[in-house]
Amino acid sequence: MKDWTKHLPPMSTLGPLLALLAACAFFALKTDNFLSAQNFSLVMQQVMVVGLLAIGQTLIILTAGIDLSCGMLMALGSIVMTKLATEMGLHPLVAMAIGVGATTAFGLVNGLLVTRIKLPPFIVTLGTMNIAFAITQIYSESQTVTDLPEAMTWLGDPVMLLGTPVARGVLVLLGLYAAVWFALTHTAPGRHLYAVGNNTEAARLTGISTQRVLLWVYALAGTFYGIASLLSVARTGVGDPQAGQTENLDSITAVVLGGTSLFGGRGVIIGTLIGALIVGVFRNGLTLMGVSSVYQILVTGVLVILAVAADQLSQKQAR
Amino acid sequence: MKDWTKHLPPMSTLGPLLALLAACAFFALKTDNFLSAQNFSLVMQQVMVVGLLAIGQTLIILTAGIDLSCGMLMALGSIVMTKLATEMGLHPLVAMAIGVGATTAFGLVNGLLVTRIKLPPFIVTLGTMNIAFAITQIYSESQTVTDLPEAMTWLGDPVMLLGTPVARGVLVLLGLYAAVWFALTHTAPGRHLYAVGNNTEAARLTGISTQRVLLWVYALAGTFYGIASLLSVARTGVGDPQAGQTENLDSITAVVLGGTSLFGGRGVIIGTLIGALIVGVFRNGLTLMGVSSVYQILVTGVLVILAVAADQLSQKQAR
Amino acid sequence: MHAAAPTSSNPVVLQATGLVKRYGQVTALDGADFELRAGEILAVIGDNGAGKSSLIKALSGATIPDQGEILMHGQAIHMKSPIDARRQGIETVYQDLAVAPAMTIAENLFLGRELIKPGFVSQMLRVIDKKRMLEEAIERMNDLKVGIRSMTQAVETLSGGQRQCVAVARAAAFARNVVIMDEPTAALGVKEGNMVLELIRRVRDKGLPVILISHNMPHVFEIADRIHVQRLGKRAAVLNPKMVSMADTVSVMTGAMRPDQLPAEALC
Amino acid sequence: MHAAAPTSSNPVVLQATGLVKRYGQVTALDGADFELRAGEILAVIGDNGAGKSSLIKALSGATIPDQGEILMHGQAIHMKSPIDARRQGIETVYQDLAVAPAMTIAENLFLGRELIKPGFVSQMLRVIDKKRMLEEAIERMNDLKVGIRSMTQAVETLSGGQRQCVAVARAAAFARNVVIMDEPTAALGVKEGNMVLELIRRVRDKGLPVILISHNMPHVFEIADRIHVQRLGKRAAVLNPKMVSMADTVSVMTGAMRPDQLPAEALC
Amino acid sequence: ADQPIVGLITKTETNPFFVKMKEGAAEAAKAKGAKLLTAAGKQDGDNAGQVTAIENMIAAGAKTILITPSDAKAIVPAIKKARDKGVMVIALDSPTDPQEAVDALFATDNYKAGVLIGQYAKAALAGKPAKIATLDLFPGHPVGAQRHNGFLKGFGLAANAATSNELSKPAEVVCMADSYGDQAKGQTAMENCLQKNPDINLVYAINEPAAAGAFKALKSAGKDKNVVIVAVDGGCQGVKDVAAGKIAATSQQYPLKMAAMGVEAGVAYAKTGKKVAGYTDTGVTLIAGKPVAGVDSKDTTTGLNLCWGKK
Ligand SMILES: Nc1ncnc2c1ncn2[C@@H]1O[C@H](COP(=O)(O)OP(=O)(O)OP(=O)(O)O)[C@@H](O)[C@H]1O
Ligand SMILES: Nc1ncnc2c1ncn2[C@@H]1O[C@H](COP(=O)(O)OP(=O)(O)OP(=O)(O)O)[C@@H](O)[C@H]1O
Ligand SMILES: [Mg+2]
Ligand SMILES: [Mg+2]
Repeated sequence: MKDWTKHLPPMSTLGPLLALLAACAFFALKTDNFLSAQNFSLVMQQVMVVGLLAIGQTLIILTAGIDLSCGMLMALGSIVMTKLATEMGLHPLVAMAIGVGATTAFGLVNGLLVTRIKLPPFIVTLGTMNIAFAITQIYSESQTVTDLPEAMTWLGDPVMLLGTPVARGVLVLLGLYAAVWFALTHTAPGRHLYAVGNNTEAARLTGISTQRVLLWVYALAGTFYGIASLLSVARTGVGDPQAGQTENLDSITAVVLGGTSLFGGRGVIIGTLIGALIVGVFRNGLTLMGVSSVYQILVTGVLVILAVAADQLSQKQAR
Repeated sequence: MKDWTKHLPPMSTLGPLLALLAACAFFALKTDNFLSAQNFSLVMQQVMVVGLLAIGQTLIILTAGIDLSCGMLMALGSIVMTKLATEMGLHPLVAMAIGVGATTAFGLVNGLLVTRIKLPPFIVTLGTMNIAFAITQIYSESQTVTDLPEAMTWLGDPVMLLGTPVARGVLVLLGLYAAVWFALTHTAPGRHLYAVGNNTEAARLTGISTQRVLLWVYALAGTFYGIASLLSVARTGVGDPQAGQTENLDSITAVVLGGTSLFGGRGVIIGTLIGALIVGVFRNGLTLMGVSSVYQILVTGVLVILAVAADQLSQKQAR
Repeated sequence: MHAAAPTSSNPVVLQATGLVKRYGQVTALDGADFELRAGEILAVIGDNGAGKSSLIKALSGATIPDQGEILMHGQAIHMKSPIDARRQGIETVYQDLAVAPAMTIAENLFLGRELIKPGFVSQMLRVIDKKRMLEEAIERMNDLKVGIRSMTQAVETLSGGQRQCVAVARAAAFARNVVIMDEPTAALGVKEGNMVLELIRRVRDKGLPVILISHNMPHVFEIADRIHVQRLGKRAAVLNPKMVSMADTVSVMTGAMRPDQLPAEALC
Repeated sequence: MHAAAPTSSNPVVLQATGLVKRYGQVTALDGADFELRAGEILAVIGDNGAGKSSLIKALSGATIPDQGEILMHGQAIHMKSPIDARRQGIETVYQDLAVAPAMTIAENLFLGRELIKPGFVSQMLRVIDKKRMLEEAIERMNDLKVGIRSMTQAVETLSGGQRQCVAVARAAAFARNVVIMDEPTAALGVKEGNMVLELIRRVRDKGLPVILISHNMPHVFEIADRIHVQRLGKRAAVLNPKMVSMADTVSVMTGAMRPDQLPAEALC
Repeated sequence: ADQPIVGLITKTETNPFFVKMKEGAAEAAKAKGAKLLTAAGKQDGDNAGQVTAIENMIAAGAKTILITPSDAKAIVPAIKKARDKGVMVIALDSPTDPQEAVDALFATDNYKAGVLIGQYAKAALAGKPAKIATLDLFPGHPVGAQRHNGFLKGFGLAANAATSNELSKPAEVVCMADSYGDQAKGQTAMENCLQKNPDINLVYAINEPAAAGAFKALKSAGKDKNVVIVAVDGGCQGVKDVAAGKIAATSQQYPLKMAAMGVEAGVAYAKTGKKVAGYTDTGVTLIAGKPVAGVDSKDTTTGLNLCWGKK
């Protein structure tokens, strides 16, 4: 009788999902333009960069770490790839690969500092955040890079899906979430990542190379940030040295809203996507309602708390 | 023979202290103006606001929480007290008390949400951060409040101490650090705070009211933010609605640089003061050296990592 | 020393009826009854997962049962948290010890009941008396004859048995009404285990009833006045250790024998 | 069943000489020697804090000793982490169990050695075979006769004894060379404890030597071929359980008797 | 050692406007043999960071400090302390409040910059009823308010005066959103505005990156042809966007010039002890792709020659 419940996602994802649906229902009632496939596609497109950054952030938080450098690495990656493609005249694909390589290298450095010298992730990524920011400014002379080859914005262009235009980058985003979900839940390395975050010492004692897992996670997160650079460049059509400054907090917010614990080892990647969508829906819906910007901030503050509180209270009920 | 070591501060404070001394030595060699009592007093004055915010932040982090709202609460407090004193014509002391009361009330709300509804501190304080920011903007109409009564800047004025002018606020800062250090290490409530952060469930089972401890901690942190408002108003001579935006990260950085664990239960309050000073010394010394501002950010990134790495490696050596 | 009084006539101190505790699909307590009499040592035994820890967690306020009633001296009490249990004078050694790993032995011993320095100011500020706490800690731990080299070590650096001694010493020192011990000797050596049994007897001789959960049958038979057998979340029987054999007890515990197959005098 | 072979003539599998491990002012190991022979069950006993866990942590790569040498089949080995020990085929049950509390029983059993689905793609991606892992987990836990109602429960929701069974089952299932068990029966009930002893015998009968740390003297005397007595961070003696009484053993362990006061045939 | 030391404090590190300002200052300092110290707030609005920078520069021996105040009022007490120590303080780009708090001001009038594009937009719409979206800076920022209100004033709508920090919102403004002067956020804001009101035909953007973001959003929605976008700054990239027809017009300002003038004044003060005083308008020029009747504007070729104040 109770059997069908076991096909539901775990409670920790259900909560954020309900919050998201509640927010959607609210805005659908309050505004005319909210409830359309096209508007939803728009929101997806708006959260695509933060959503991708949040994949890397989730991986790191699941290992009980935190990454303050993600936004700056994204900015660095987009400057590197756009400058190489325009000023150095490299083939766009090569330039893009080098850009992703640069963020991956930075991620690897984060990982090496965390594993080899055993520095707290907060400090390491605070340091690389500053370093990446400075390099970005120096290398770009703080100038936006424009006139990109078309291949670099290809991911930002829409394809028609069931009559709705959807940016290619959104499909990349969804594909990566699916892939990471599979890797985390159905492969051995994914389970090791959870084990390391849940009880590092136990993972070490059972013979998991915790250092190697962490190193991989940070490097891979760097790669995801590089892909976020690709999407950011494709979306805005420029290489923007000012990008990424608010995305650190936004990505962490998406992870935590999605039900992942900052203490590591507990959380579901799909929750992060929902968390990112919650923020995007708030912003979109409040603008559609014509709420002025200060009040938007006020309402967002209240809603964030309400969303998680509703989740919390519903779980208490269920117990 | 080894006995004298037990009078030293614990290793976790020694490391940051060594990093601070190393930074001071470096700048003393590299610049003419660094090594003077007056310059040191200047640095103290510059870190006084962040240093005070970081007291509250330390308390919260010791309980395995985090506070993103501290800077915004400070801004709110300073707007409330300055507006009441100027526009409403309240007696400055009354206005200041109400300002501190406002931040305390907000801290209490944070605490209630964390303890009663059991929301993650990250989410709660993210929400109140936004709410406090919006209220500050609405209440102040985003206008800086000027023409303050003299009593409100009294704390910013210097007194002569051994021939060096030292801002009164610096003395307040040092006094509060000493008081909190005593409370944390020598009183029962202080030890309970550590126990809650170290193992909440164990603390609960031994009969400590973990909820009450947490509630107190958040409310008290709010009070410290209110005192930081006082210092901020006294230092800048105005009520600034844009204040506090960078202070969140700065205060957390000071705490972590000072050797306190983000996982709670482990850390020393004096380390936080040292952590705040490290950041202040970097900024002051690099400016004195004439390093240009982008490169200052680069160097700060590298130095933060080096400081903690040196600490970490020295501890490994000691083992 | 061991007063062989027929405790089954003593007044009931702590009583529970029909306790139920469910976790999702798992039923940890399935209508368990319980009865502790004044001045007795009551052993609680049962297979792993039989619900012993769940039972005493309900009795000590650590969890709130879904159903059932708890009575203290015949009066229903409603404990919302371990603080309520402490107010009732119930002290507990939990199976997973409930220590703060980063804090020292002395601090853990006095956690939640720190010794406060005399003097008005100290009392107001609740300044702790570190010196006296250290001295008393040394004394308590010596009682258990456990060789700990430094009392200011963090508990996380202790060996498994040493850590258990900290938890036992704490409960024994502060109980005013009932002491509950969940497998207090599991990690202890022969010598230290005997010291804990000795300690339990001393507590009982002070007049406090003791609940002892243990898998160590020789210990149980050496010390218990009555034996509560827990099985599948229920109380299966209460046995008299002087009238029943160890083998029969184990049979009842594992379900190989029904309690009514035992002679009537074995039950109590 | 219990092959009473004089194992003292068997070749030495694992050996250690002069192990020293210091933590600040505390010396956990103070020049300890150790010797494990092929096909034997070697019990390690000692007071709380005697350095038993520290000894086996050094043997399993969990800590790196400050001094001393470890030899496997006569060859010096340098283990930097538990991974190295696993490569040598050494499996260990740690006293604090080393489980990931938020993960399920099946996942914990196979942690670090997940079963991978057949097929090239699955092998490349290292896709785990959840179904087979669940089945095997049920089988392993049934071996220990522990009644766990749902195998997809998180380990943190298990009772103390159930959790210990998970750790024991894991080590027993995967050992290829040496099995080390640090107090595997401490939290177990009578039935479950006996099942673990039975399991240890089965492992030995497969030809693998077992190191068993235990405070339970009846267990030790029932099962051990030789007894290593650890005292104050050193090996005090190696005793032959067939030639020495339990009381004498305890005396040696607690320091009440010097080993040379025992008859020569008691030592081995 | 008797090299004159000049300090330059900008609002942030990242805005191309301030980067150009630094470049101008560095060049002038090199030419005049002065030592340049630079510092910036962590982000726009970081007054405390600027106060700290002033103190540190005085400690480093700077006799002249050039500052683009993040907060016109809040910085005043710190500037007063500096001037009391004999330091000459010059505000660049935006004034302090009161303006007399500094020795001199080299700046453009942001309100006026707004008025110019407002006038241009009014003419460009040629009598069509306006449906306006404004992509502003962020809450509480004076420059954001001045440009926004100036734009509305120039357009002929009711608007707050230059001293107000509050954004006016007449009925013609159908959507107001914050862009933080950032291209990606400008794009998101524009997308949401379009969703709210698809008939928007005039976009005011706080600066050119935000305008570029708005253009991208309009283009994706297939509406880039019928919408007029106006912005402020006149940076080289912005003028290129005007030339390319993405932005209709922009008000050009000259950070390089301000900074160079500031450094020169600082060197002169160090050599002669004479301070500069008063307000020097470094000028605003309207750069438009297509000139409209009744509003003075320069073409993009001129704009590119002048951008950031190169000449
Ligand atoms: N928090 C929980 N969530 C889910 N199940 C739980 C929880 N706590 C206990 N259980 C389940 O309740 C049952 C009884 O557990 P309990 O700890 O009371 O057993 P016990 O008799 O103390 O066993 P042991 O002798 O092994 O300590 C077990 O099957 C256990 O899995
Ligand atoms: N990480 C550590 N830091 C400091 N001291 C430690 C640490 N680990 C162990 N010790 C000390 O080393 C000594 C030996 O500990 P060990 O765990 O080896 O004892 P044991 O023989 O296993 O005891 P038990 O029977 O209680 O498990 C103890 O006094 C303990 O306090
Ligand atoms: Mg139990
Ligand atoms: Mg041990």
